[in-house]
Amino acid sequence: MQVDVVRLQEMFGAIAQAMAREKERLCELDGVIGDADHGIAMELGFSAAAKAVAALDPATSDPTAVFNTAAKSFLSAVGASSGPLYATAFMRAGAAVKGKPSLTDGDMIDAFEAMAKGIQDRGKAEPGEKTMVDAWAPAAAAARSAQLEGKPLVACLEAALDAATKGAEATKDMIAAKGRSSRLGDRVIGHMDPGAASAVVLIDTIARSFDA
Amino acid sequence: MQVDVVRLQEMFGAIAQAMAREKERLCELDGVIGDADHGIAMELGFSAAAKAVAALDPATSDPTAVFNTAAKSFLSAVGASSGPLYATAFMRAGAAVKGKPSLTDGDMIDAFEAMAKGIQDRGKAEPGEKTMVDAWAPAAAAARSAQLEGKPLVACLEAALDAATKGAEATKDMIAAKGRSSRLGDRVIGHMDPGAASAVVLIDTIARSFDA
Amino acid sequence: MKTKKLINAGENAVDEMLEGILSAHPDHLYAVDGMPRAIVARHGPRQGKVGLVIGGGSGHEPSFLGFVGKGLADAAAVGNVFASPPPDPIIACATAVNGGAGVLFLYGNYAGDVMNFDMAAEMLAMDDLEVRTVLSTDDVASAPADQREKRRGVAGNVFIFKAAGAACDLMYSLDEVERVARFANERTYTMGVALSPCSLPQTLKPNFAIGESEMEIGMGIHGEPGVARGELAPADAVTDTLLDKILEEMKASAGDRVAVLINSLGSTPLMELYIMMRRVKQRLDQMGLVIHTSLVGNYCTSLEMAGASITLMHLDHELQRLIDHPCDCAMFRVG
Amino acid sequence: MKTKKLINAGENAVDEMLEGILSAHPDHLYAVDGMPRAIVARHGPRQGKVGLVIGGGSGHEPSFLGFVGKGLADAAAVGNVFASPPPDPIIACATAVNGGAGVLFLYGNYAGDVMNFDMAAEMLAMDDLEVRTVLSTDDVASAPADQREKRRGVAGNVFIFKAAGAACDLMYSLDEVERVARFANERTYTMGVALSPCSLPQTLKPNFAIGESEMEIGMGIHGEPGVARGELAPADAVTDTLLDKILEEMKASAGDRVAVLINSLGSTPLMELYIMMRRVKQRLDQMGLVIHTSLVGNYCTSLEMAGASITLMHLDHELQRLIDHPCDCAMFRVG
Ligand SMILES: Nc1ncnc2c1ncn2[C@@H]1O[C@H](COP(=O)(O)OP(=O)(O)O)[C@@H](O)[C@H]1O
Ligand SMILES: Nc1ncnc2c1ncn2[C@@H]1O[C@H](COP(=O)(O)OP(=O)(O)O)[C@@H](O)[C@H]1O
Ligand SMILES: [Mg+2]
Ligand SMILES: [Mg+2]
Ligand SMILES: [Mg+2]
Ligand SMILES: [Mg+2]
Repeated sequence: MQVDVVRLQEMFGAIAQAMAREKERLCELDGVIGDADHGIAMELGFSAAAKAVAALDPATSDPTAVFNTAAKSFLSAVGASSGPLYATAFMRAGAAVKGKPSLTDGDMIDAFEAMAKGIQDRGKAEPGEKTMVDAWAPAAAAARSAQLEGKPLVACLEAALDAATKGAEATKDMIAAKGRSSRLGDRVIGHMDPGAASAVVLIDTIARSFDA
Repeated sequence: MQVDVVRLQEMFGAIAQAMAREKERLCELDGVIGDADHGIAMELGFSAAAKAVAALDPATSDPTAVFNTAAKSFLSAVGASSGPLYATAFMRAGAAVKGKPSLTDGDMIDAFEAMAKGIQDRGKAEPGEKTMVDAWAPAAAAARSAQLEGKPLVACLEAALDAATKGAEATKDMIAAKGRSSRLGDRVIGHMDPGAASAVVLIDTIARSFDA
Repeated sequence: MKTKKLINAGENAVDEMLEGILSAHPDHLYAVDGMPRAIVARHGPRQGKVGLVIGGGSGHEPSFLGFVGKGLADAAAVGNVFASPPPDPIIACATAVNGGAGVLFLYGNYAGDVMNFDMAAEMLAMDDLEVRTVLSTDDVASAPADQREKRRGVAGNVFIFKAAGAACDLMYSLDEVERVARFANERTYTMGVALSPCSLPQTLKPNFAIGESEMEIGMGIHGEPGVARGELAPADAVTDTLLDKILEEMKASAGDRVAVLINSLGSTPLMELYIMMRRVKQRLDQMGLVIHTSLVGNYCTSLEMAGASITLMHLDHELQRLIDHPCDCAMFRVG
Repeated sequence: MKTKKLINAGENAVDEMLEGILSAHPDHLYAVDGMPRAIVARHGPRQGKVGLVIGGGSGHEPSFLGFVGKGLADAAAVGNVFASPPPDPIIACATAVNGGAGVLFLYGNYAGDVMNFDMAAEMLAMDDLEVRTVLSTDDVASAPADQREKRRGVAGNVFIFKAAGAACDLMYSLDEVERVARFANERTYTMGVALSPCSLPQTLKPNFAIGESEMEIGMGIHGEPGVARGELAPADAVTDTLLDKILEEMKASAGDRVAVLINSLGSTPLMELYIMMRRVKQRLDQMGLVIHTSLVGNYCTSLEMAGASITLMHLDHELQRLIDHPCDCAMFRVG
């Protein structure tokens, strides 16, 4: 599969729609252990990103431009924790595919892995600290190993989704060490991290967006 | 019947108890058309009055001293609308029976009438303006005419109670012209004036307190 | 279900609050000896100056005692929650601030306050202390324009007190202070909206009931019902409703200056007040009116009631000068 | 059931609020051209002076932009409700207040704020603007004493900002301003209690659930759960619980001076705050501590949340001087 600018534009559009659908649930999750706004941030960020990305001319833009535009518009619209985390993710994705007019399956996995790495660099969270890293880190690893096994993009992303879902589920049993919920001790046990939950939504939407 | 200082002390004690019992209902009535505190004011005022009056030595005090003490302590504890109205009522009652060591039925009716007059002088309300005057004015008139018919004190007070009850009931149909509810126009229709309602409680308790 | 409050016994709330106020502001305020409900400015009252005594029920903080200080009121008599103070503390205030030039009683027009302040004035007259009384009647929702004298005094008090206090500080005579106070009141217009009730500390029960999506236009600061109840509207629409009525009465012309107060009734946060302020500015700009000064925040509250009021004072040169005159109170400062 | 608010569209609430703030306080504040979320003091920033930039999410008004003005912060970057501002307005603030002596970023310790301010600092470093960062961590309920660096910054910000802003105004060097800010933070202790939630303008739903007669001790200013939930207690008992923890850490001796802040989280009225103030005074008197200054009111709120926090700053000669130093902000003044 070759992923071009138009497909990436569609992908950001699909993510924005998914976040709008999931906004309430993400706010509720954040209400339990944080400040109840994670759904607002994700919806706001991705609707800004989708809009900015859609305004790019596919004839004169490359995938890096799409990712950089998404990074900047997401960050400016949101701030919060999600802003720098996803902005860094997209900037890294853009850097990973620099100079390419369209992306192969391998390029896409490079970009995906760069996103996970960017989130971890920016937030300095390790797996097990009850953050979105607990979805992103296993997802990136699963996508990479599926790709090394020679699987096509969609299968790789499905493996990533599966790993992210398990990772997000596992945050229920964790005590938080980063972010707003890190001061709650064992009062957070039993509750899923909202950032991990939104990562699942995001990866799910990416996977579906190439499933056609 | 001769009403002496001890009986007046008992009367104020009984009124304080009655207001404590009726506090909630009076607050609720005031909540509908005023500021929801009339029960608080009446309870506070009469408990202060009963306490101050009880501290008087019956051997060295006369009924006027009882009424004056009640006036001052009620006023200091309460302020509000009820404070000046009832303080003036008691001062006038005290003045009406000045110099008498104990009170005949006629003296008591004089005192009762002076109270109603005092309330009207202080508040400058006319009957029909949806205030406590709508209970007090007919009550005083009924007590006086029963007394002129030669009825004993308790019968006079029962006639007063009957008139006060009807007067209070009639406030439901009135538009208010004095007090907090006077700006509500016809939105107060259907609701009894709290000051009229507490006047009924007071007159009822006075009547009962001599019914033995 | 009882309203949650950080209080001890409800019946002690007012006195404990006053203790706390004196603890926090010992340089600004003291209570008259043996009369804890008579709160006097440490600086301000002086020989030859008209004494300004304000007051009313508690529960409206920072009204009224927050406006006691040099350049504003000289003393405040403090009542129970939503209840006029009795004559005793009023008399104590007047006596404490008497500088030989007379005393002005300036307070909101409520039957209870009028009766208690009048009783106090009658008793002071027996001691040859000259007392004048001016009632504030700025709440345009509380009676028709042709019955202005029946209207309630609400948040506009802040500007009316301010003008009168400045006049006192500038050593105006009692006649002149009275004239200024009446004029300031005439030029001040307030209207409010309430969204949810408050609870008295003694009952911990909401003082009125209102539907889940309703607002009450023109509600008084003690929860007295207003002029109309309707579905909650957007902030701009609510602001327009309040402003329309105020502007209709104010009859200002382009170029005129106004002082603006956007007041929270208690729990409505600054975010909402400033959203209203934005709309007020748009509307006044359209009319060519100049905002000379603006106050936004908690000035005349009803405990934790939700809602807000808008006040405009229509300035002339004199009022402008008096509003700008410095004052230094525990809870309010200018200059 | 939706929480009633006087707003227009929820997603416009912050920008409309800012418009209202600039309408009300044009003499104090302006927004950087094309960057409405970067709010700068009209007076204050100047050549040779360290620039002080504060900021954080909205919904805490008068924090943070109410503390922008001569003698205090030079600028505030404004985020969405309960969300850190992105780097853009932070960069715009820093650029606007740069007087050639460096810039201090001073804000509460939250992951989101740290990431956004750090990104801004990295970008500014590329332009050779020297930026230092100090995080406030005054909330004693949010981590054990040996992990002070993990604690949140809450209402104590007011004193910490005040000290740092005064140091800037006194033309301290960047090194010295940083030292003062760190020291002010070390000496400032806050703990709060929440009684009821608030609702974000975009959702109009309570941000947490709490029982009808419960309180949450140590809750954060975004509704982050605290250290313990229990039955609501009388004000004196609640005050004691908060103070005990603060005093245990503060280690003050008789004769020491403190600055006191009793802060409302939003809808808790002055009456309740002053009742708490009374108890604070009793307790500090017992220990022989001297209240040098006290602030009581809405300083760091969470929209209309009910509850309050107590802050003590343990003064020394330098902090005392800095706290007393004059400042003139739109929503806060000293001197
Ligand atoms: N340091 C971090 N590293 C990775 N993820 C983090 C970090 N801090 C917070 N997060 C994530 O951010 C989510 C919260 O995001 P959001 O609610 O949008 O921001 P805020 O905390 O500013 O309100 C958390 O659930 C967590 O997954
Ligand atoms: N001018 C007046 N004359 C007679 N009664 C009055 C007058 N004003 C008010 N009242 C009475 O006072 C009652 C309210 O008393 P209360 O609630 O104790 O005082 P407040 O109005 O100060 O809250 C009203 O119901 C009415 O009966
Ligand atoms: Mg959040
Ligand atoms: Mg009443
Ligand atoms: Mg009352
Ligand atoms: Mg947030």
